[in-house]
Amino acid sequence: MIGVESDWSSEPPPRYFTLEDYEGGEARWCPGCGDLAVLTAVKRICRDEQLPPEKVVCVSGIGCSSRFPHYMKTYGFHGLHGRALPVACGVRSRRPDLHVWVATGDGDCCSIGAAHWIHAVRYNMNLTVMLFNNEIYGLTKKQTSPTTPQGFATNTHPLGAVLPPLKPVSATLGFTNVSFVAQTVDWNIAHLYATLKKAHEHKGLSFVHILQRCPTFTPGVFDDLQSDPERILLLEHENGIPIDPAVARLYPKKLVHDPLDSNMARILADRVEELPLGLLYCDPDRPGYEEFTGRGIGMGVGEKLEFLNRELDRFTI
Amino acid sequence: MIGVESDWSSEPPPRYFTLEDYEGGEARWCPGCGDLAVLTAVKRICRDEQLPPEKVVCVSGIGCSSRFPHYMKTYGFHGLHGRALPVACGVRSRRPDLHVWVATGDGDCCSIGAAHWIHAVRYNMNLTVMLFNNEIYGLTKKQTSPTTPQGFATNTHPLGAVLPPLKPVSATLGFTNVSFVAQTVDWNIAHLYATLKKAHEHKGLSFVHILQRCPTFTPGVFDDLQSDPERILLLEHENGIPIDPAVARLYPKKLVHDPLDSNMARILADRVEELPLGLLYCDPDRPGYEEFTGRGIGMGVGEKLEFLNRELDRFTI
Amino acid sequence: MTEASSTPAASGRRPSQRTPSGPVRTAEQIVEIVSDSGEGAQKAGQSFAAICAQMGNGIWTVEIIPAEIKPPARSRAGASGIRVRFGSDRVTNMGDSADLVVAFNEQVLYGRISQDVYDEGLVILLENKWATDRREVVRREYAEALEDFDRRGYNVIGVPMEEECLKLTPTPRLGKNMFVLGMLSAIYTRDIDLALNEISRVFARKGPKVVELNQRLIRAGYDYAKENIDLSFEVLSAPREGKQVVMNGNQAAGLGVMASGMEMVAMYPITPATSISHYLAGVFPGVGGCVHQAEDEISAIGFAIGASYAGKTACTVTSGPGLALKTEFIGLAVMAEIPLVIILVQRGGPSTGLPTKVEQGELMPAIFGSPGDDPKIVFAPATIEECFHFVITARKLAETFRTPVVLLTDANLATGMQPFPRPEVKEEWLAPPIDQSPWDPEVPPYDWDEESGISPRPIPGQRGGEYVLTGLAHTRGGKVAYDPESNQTGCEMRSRKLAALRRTLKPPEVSGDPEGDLLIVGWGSTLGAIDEAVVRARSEGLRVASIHLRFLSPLEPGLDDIFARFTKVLVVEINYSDPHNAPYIDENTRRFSQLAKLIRIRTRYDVDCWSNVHGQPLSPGLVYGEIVRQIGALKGAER
Amino acid sequence: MTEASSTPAASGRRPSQRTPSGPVRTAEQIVEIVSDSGEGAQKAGQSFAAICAQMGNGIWTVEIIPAEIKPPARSRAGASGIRVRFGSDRVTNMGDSADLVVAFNEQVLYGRISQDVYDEGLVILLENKWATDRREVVRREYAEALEDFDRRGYNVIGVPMEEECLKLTPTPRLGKNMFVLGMLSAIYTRDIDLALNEISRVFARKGPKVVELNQRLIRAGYDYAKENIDLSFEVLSAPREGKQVVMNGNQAAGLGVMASGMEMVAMYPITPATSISHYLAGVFPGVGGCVHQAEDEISAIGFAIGASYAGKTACTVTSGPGLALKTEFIGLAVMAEIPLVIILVQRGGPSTGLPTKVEQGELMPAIFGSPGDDPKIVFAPATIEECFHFVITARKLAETFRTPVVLLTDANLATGMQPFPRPEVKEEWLAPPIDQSPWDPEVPPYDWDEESGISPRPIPGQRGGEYVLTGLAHTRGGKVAYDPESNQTGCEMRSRKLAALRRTLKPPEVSGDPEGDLLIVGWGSTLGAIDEAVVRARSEGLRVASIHLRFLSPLEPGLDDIFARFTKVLVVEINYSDPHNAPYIDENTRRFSQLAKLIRIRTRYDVDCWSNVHGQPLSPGLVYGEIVRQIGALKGAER
Ligand SMILES: Cc1ncc(C[n+]2csc(CCOP(=O)(O)OP(=O)(O)O)c2C)c(N)n1
Ligand SMILES: Cc1ncc(C[n+]2csc(CCOP(=O)(O)OP(=O)(O)O)c2C)c(N)n1
Ligand code: SF4
Ligand code: SF4
Ligand SMILES: [Mg+2]
Ligand SMILES: [Mg+2]
Repeated sequence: MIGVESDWSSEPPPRYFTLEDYEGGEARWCPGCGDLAVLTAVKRICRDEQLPPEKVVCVSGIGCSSRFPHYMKTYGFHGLHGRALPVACGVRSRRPDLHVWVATGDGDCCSIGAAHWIHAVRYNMNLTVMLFNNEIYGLTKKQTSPTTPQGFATNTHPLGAVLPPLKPVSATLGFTNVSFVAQTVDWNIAHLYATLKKAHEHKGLSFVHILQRCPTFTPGVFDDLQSDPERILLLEHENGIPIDPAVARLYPKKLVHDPLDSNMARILADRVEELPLGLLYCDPDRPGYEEFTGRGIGMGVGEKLEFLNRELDRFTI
Repeated sequence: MIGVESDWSSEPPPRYFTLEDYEGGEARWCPGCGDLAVLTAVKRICRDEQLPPEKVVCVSGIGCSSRFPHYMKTYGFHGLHGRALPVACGVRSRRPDLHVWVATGDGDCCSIGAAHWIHAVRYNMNLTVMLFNNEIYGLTKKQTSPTTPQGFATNTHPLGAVLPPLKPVSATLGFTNVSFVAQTVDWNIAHLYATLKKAHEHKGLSFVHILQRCPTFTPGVFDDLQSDPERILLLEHENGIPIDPAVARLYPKKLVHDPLDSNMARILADRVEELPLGLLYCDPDRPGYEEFTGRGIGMGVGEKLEFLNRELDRFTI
Repeated sequence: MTEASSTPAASGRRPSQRTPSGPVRTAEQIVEIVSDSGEGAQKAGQSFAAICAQMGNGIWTVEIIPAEIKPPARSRAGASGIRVRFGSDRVTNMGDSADLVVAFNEQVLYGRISQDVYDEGLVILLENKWATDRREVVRREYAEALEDFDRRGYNVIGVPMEEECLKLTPTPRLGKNMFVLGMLSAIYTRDIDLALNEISRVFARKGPKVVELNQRLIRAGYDYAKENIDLSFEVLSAPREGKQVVMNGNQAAGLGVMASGMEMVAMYPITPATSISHYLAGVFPGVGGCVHQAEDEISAIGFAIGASYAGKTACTVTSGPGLALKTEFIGLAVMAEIPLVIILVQRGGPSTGLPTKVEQGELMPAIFGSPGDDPKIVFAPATIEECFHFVITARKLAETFRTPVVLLTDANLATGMQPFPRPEVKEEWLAPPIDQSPWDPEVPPYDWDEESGISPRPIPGQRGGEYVLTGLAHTRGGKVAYDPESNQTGCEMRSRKLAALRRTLKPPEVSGDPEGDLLIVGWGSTLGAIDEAVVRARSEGLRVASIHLRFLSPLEPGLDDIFARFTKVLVVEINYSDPHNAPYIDENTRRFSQLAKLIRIRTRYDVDCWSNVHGQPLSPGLVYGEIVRQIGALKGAER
Repeated sequence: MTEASSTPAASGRRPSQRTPSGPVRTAEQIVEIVSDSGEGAQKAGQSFAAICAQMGNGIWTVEIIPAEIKPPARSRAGASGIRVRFGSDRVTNMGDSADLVVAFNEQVLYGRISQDVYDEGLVILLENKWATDRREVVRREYAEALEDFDRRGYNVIGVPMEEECLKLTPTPRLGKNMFVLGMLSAIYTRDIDLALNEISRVFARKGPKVVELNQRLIRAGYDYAKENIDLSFEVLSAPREGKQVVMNGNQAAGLGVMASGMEMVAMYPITPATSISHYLAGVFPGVGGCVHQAEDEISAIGFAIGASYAGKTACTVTSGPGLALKTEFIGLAVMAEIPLVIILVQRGGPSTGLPTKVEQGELMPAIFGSPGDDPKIVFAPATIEECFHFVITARKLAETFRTPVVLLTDANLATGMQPFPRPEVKEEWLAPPIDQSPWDPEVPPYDWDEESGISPRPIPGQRGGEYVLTGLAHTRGGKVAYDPESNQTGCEMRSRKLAALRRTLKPPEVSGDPEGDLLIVGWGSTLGAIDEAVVRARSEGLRVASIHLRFLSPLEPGLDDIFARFTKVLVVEINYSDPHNAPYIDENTRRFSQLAKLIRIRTRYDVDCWSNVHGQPLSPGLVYGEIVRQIGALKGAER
C-alpha cells in the first residue's frame, strides 16, 4: 500500500520507501534469536504502510530485545532498563504525527518496569507495544525473569525458578482501560506480521505478547509449542487477527473468539493446555490519554501571549 | 482467644494483652476519617488473637493511611512512599515468627508502588496487606490517584480526573500466584473486622481492599454505597468471610460465591452496579516464597563453619 | 541593594513614633495570624498581604503549615497560619520576631513559641472565648497560658472573635478569618475598600451571597477594632515605578513555565513542589499546555524526556525524595544530551525528613547524584521574581546547551509572597514551532563544536536526521562505542559545555564593603536575610559584605579575586554542617555545608561555614548575630 | 610493598635470558587468549592462570568481554577472551602490553589493538585456517591482516588449531580452547598433569567422557607446541608461605558475605555486580543463606532493609544505574539508622555507559547522592583479598555504627583473579543469633551516645523495645518531630558517627620515598598499577611515593601531614577529569576527578589529578609515564 500520510508534507516527487529505507545497523542478536523475526516484521509493516522513516520512533528499555531501535533506520530511543513506556508516552504526548513502536523485554516490562506497564496500559496512548518474552534475562546472561518457567534453572536460581511464572496477558487484561491485547510467536512469521499490523492500526495502546525464542539461554522452552500444533489454539474472528490460509492449515485447533469478550479473554489467557494465538481483547472505544495531553498543540503565539498577559493581570496590584 | 504462640518464650506468669497494650500515639487523622476504623479493627484482632506486641510489625509507605504504625504500640516501619511491600517482605524473609500488617494507600500501592504490588502478590509471603482506598492522595492534599473516579475534580485535574479509575481488585486477580483477595468498607465495622481477621489467619499474602472515607478530600464518593444497601452485594460461603447477623440483615443482596472460583471472582470484581463485599478469591494452597527465603534460618554455627571451610578448599591451590 | 542601608527597616529593632494626632508611623511591621488548621488564617493573611502590596508596601509572607492534614484542635503541633512582613521599602525575607499576632487559641501560639519567633513586647490579639469554655481543662489551659504570656512579656488583648462573628453567621469558625482581616485593616489603617474588593475577587466563584457575608464580617472586624483596640499604625509606602505583580515563588515558577514556551510539565505530587502543578493545572490549557501527573517520579521524568526528545522541551518538578528517584534518568539526559528543565523545590531532609520545611540540602545530589561524570547546569533563584525569569532562562540554556538544567528553589521561596515588577512577556520566549525541515544527513547527531561541546539536535520528523538516542557510550555519529577514545571524547565534550557557559557568566556582585573583614557567601532563598543582616552590621560599623551566587554548576567566576579582599569568608546556608564545638569534631573532621564543599573544591579557599537544619527560613537577626560573633573572633575578642 | 622494588617485574620491559640448554627464564609474562565469543577462551585462560598459581606464580587476570551476547563471528567488536599476567613474584595488576597472544582469528586482534594493549615484538599464535577459507573475503582479510601485523612488528606464528582438533573431535570449535591450554602449557613449561587435573575438576559435572576428550585435546596442543613452536619460557616461582586461594573479586566478595554471617543478599541483576549473586546462588544455602532476586533495585534494597530492620543485617549488590535507583532508600537507611551492607561494583558511566568496563565513577554519588545530609560509611578494597575481608568489616561497621556501609569495588576487581592467603574463618565473624531478650523500656530507640552518636537498636521480637522507625525527622525517642532542635540534634548525632569512626582509623601508609617530589594518591583497584609504577620510577631515581586510601567516608586521617612532605600531590584514578589543555579549561574551570574533589574539600591542598574514562584498568606503564611527565614539569623540563 502506497500512500501519503496527511501530516507529511507532500513534496514532489512522492517518496516510495523500500525495506532498505528502514535498515539500520547490522543486527547483533545471537543466531536463531527470535528478535530478528520481529524486526523483519516491523520493517515490512513500515514499508507496506509507507511510513516515512523520519516519522517512526522506536523506543526501548535495556535488554537484548531493547537493541531493536539500533537496527531500524528511523528515529530511536534506547533508554533505561524498564522505562521504555514512560518515554514512549512522552514522545506521543505532543506528537500525534509520530508512529511509535515500543520494544520491551519480559524483565524490562514485567519486572523493573511493571508500574509503568499498568499505567501505560491505562493511559492508552497510541503505541504499539511489543513484549519480547524469552522467559529469561538475556542481556545480563540468564537470570530468572518473572516469566521464567517454575523449576527452570538459571544463574540466580540454579535449582530452578521458585515461583510460578507471571502471565503477561492475564495481568494486562486486569488493568483498567486496556484496549488491545494480542498474543503471537516469533516463529510463525505470517501470524506475527498480521498481529503487529493489526496492533499498529489500532488507535490506542496495543499490547502484543510475543513468545520469543532465546536459543542461548532458554533453548527448548517453546519446543512443544513449535512441534505440536495441538498446543496452539488459533483465535478467529472478523474483528480479530486476519488469518493467513497457511497459518490456518498449520493449526488444527481453532476458536471463534469475539475480542470484545473480556471475560472469555481472561479464561483463554489462563489456559495452560493450549496457547491462544491471536487477538484476545480489543475495545476500540476506550478513551485515550492523548485527547488530554495533546490539547492546544496548535495554539498560536498570539493567543498564548494574550492569555499570559491576562494571567499576569490577575497578579497585578 | 488466649494463647501462647509456640515461638514466644513462655515465661510465667502468662501475659494477657488488653487493647491498651496496642495503643500507640494519639491518632491524628481528620475527624470522620475511615482510617480510624481500620486501626481499631486491627487492634482488636491483635487483642483477640493475643499477639504479643513485640511480635507484631506494622509496615507502611507514606500517606495519611501510612501513619498507621505510629498509632500502634508494636514495632513499626513507616518507610518510603510506595515501598511498604518490599520492606514487609524483607521483614518476613527471615522472621517467620513476626506478624506483619501492611498499611498502604491507593497512591502508595497502585501508583508509585505498583511494581511491588504485582510482585509481592506473586511472592505470596505471609502478610496482611490493607489497601486504604480513599480514591485520592490525602496527605499531599487532593491530587488524582489512579482510583479517583473519572470526572472527579482534584488539584491536579481541576476539570475532573481524565481516565477511568483503576480497579485494585480486578488487577490483583490477574496477578500470578494471588492467594487471597477480599473487599470491605471502613464503615461496616463488623464486616471490616471479620475480613481482616480472616486475612490475618490466611497463610500467604492476603490483599484486603478497603473502601475508606476521606471526608476532607473525597467527601461523598461512597455516599450511595453507604445509603443504599442495594448497591452492596454480600458474598457468602463457608470458606468466605464469616457474616455477622447484623451485617446480613443490613444488606439484602447476597450471593454465594466460592472463593476458589477465580473466574467468577473477576466477573464480580468488574461489576459496576453493586460492590461485592467479602472474600472474592482465596486459594490456601498457593506456594509461598518464604519457603525459599527462610531455608536454613536455624542452621548452627558449626555447620556453617564447616561449609565455609569446604568452600575455601575449593579455591585453595 | 546598597540603598537599603539608609532605610530604618534594615537596622534591626524598628523605631516607631506616634504622631500626636494619629496612628504610630512605622517603617515596617511583622504580623502573624495563627489558628488551628482549617480556620482560614492563611487566606486572611494572603489577602492582607495583597492589600498591603496594593497600597505600595513591600511584603514577604511565610506560611505556617502543620504536618498533619487536620491536626487536633487547640494543639501545639497544629499551628497553622501565616506571617506577613510589610514595610515602606522592599521586604525580602521573613524578618525576626513578630510585632503582632492574631491567635485563634492560645495553644497554637506555643507551636510558634517553640520556633523562637516571638520576643518581649509582642502584641497578641487572642480569641477570648476559651476563658468561658464549658470544659474545665480548656479554661485552665487558657488561664495558665495568659499567665505565662505575661511572664514572657507579651501584651495580650482578648478579643471575642467568635461572639462577634456569631452576630452575623451561625458558623463563626468559617468567618473568623475575615473578621481578623477587618481588624488588621483597622489597626494598620488599610483602605477598607481594598479589603472588600480583594475579598470579592477571591470569593468571586462562590457567588454574591458568600461575598457579601464575608464583606460584612470584614466590616465587623474593622469596626470592632476601631472601637475597642487602642492600636493604630501607619506603614507608609515608597513611590514605586511601573506595574507590580504579587505572587509566591511556586506561582512565579508556574507562570515562568508558561512564559518560557514549554508545553508539558510531567510530575508526581510531592510537597512543597506540588503547588506549581496545582497552579498550572488550572491555567496551563490557556497557553495550550498540559500537566501530566505520572504514576511515579521516574515515569514523570521519563515522560518529560520523551516529550523533550520529540522536540517539545519539557519540565518536571519535584523535591528531595523525588530527585532521588529521578537520578538515573537525569544521568541519561546528561549522557544523551536531552534538553530538560527540572524544577527542584528543596525541602528538609534527609529522607522524608521535614516535608513542609525549608532546607538547601539538595545542592550536592543535584550536582553529583548520578553515577559517572554528569555535568549539568544547576542554578538557583534568590527572589520570587527570579523564580519567574530563571525558568525562562532554564529552558533557553537547556536547548542551547542540549542538557538538563536544574533550578533549585526551596520551601521558603515556594510559599513566600513578594511584589515585583510585572514582567513584559516576550514573543521570543515562546519558542517557535519545532523545526521539521530536512536535516543534512552528513551532519552527525552529535556534531560537537570542539570548543564549546555544543551540538545541534535532530528532532523526530526531520527527514535525514534519523538517529538512535542511547545511554550507552557513543560516538559523534550517535553509534554505540566501547572503545576508550569514544567514551573519553564524549565525556570531554559534555564537560566542555560547562566551561563554555561559565565564560558567559559575570562574577557575583559584592554587596556591602568592597573589602573588609568578613565576606558572607550565600545562594538561593537566603538573599534577603543575608543582605538585611549585612546592611545592619555595616550600619554599626562592621566591615562586612556579601555575595550571592546564582550559578552553582558551573560555579560563577571571580570568586578567588573577591575572597582575597576579605580576611575571612563565611558560607551561610540552610543545610547541615558540623558545629565547631562538638565532640570529636575539629577542622580535620568537620563536615562542611554544601556550598562550602563546592567552593572548597573550586577555590581551595579556607572558607568557613555557618548553617543549620532547623527547617526555618534564615532570619536576618540570626545572620547578624553570626556576623558580630565572627568579626568579634577575628578581632581577638572572645569566641 | 617496597620489597617489590628489587624484582625485575617492576622495571618495565622485562629482561629475559635464554639459558643455553633450555627455556628462556623470565620474571613474568603477559599472555592473552582472544577469540569470538563462545569459543571458550576465558575458560582456557582461567585454567591456565589457576595452573600458574598452583605452580607458585603470582597471577592477575583480566577478562575481555564483548558488549553483545553473541557478536558476529570474526568481528572486531566481538573480541572475547582473557589476559593472564603471571610472574615469579606477586602480581597485582594487568601490566602493560602483552608478550604473547593466542588468537582464534585475526579480526578479534583488532579489537584489542584498538585498546592499545600490544607493542612491537608481540608474539601471536594465530589460527591459520582462514588462509584457505572458502570465502574470498575472509582469505583477503586474513592476508591483509598478516601484512599489517608484520608492519606493526608483531611476530605471527600460524597454527592449524582447528585442523589439529578435528583429529580428535568433530566439533573443533568447542575444543580449540583446550588445545590452546595444552600449547600454553608446553610453551611455558607448565606441569601437564596440573593441567589435566584442573580440567578434570572443571568438567567433573559433565561426566568422564567430556573430561577425557578435553584431556586429549590438551595433550594434543601440548605435543603440537613441543614439536612445532620454537618458544619456551620458564617463569620460576618464589617460595610462598601457607595455603593460598585463588579467585576473582566477586567470588571473594561472595565468600565474604557468607563468612560475615549475613544471611540475605537482595539484588537485581546488573553487570558487573551480578556474578556475586550467581556465585552465592549456588553456595549460599550451604550456610543457610538466601539470594533474593527482586523485581527491581528499589525493591531489592527495600527487602534488604526490611530484613536488616528485623535483625538480620542484609546486603544488596549493584552497580551505577542500580545505585541511582537505590538513592532514596539509602537516605532512609541513613536517617533511620538501619545497618545495611551495599556492595557497589562500579562500571563505566554516566548512564548505561560502558556496562562491562571499569570506572571509579560512583564515589561522589555514593557519598553525596541522597538529598539532605546523609553521612554513611564508604570504603573500598584495593585487592582481591580485601574484597573478602572488607565485607566482613562492612557488616561489623554497619551494626556497630547502625548505618549503611557502602563497599566500592569495580569491574576490574570483579573479574580479576589473584591468589591470596587462605582466610581462616572465625566463628566470631558469624554473628550470634539476634538478640530477643527484653529491652529496657526506659531506653529510647535512639539512645545516642553524645560523643560518638552510636546507639543500640531494638529488634522486633524484643519485648519493651517496640518503636516505629520513620524517615521523618524524629527525636531520641523515635517520635516524629518537626521542631528545629530535634532535626538539628538528629543530624548532628548521625554525623558524629563518622567523626567517631575516623578516630579509629590510621593514616595511610606511604609506599616509596617518605618525602620527595611527587605523591600519588589512589584508591580501589588501581593499587597494583600505581605501586608498580612507583617502584619502577624510583628504581630510576625519581623521588616519588604513593598512598592508597581505603576509607573514603570518613576520609582517612593524616593526609595534610603526608602531603606536606611532597612538592606535588597527584590523585590518580579511573574517572573523569577535564584534561589540562582543552579549550576553555583552566585552573578555574577544570573539573576534577572524584577523589580529588573529596580531598580538596577536606584538605584544601592544591592536589592535581590525572584520570581517564577509557573503561580500562590502569596499566603501570601509563602511570609511570605520568610520573615522569609530572616530575619533569616540576624540574622545569618540558611540560
Ligand atoms: C537499572 C538497571 N538495572 C539493571 C540493569 C541490567 N540489565 C540490563 S538488561 C536486563 C534484563 C534484560 O532482560 P529482559 O528485559 O527480559 O530482556 P532480554 O535481554 O531478555 O531481551 C538487566 C537486568 C540495567 N541496565 N539497569
Ligand atoms: C518519593 C515520594 N514521592 C512523593 C511523595 C509525596 N507523597 C506523600 S504521600 C503521597 C500520596 C498519598 O496518597 P495515598 O497513597 O493514596 O495515601 P493517603 O494519603 O490517601 O492515605 C505522596 C504523593 C513522597 N513522600 N515521596
Ligand atoms: S541471548 Fe537470547 S535473547 Fe539475547 S540475543 Fe541471544 S538469543 Fe536473543
Ligand atoms: S485527609 Fe482524608 S485520608 Fe487523610 S486523614 Fe484526613 S480524612 Fe483521612
Ligand atoms: Mg527477556
Ligand atoms: Mg489515598
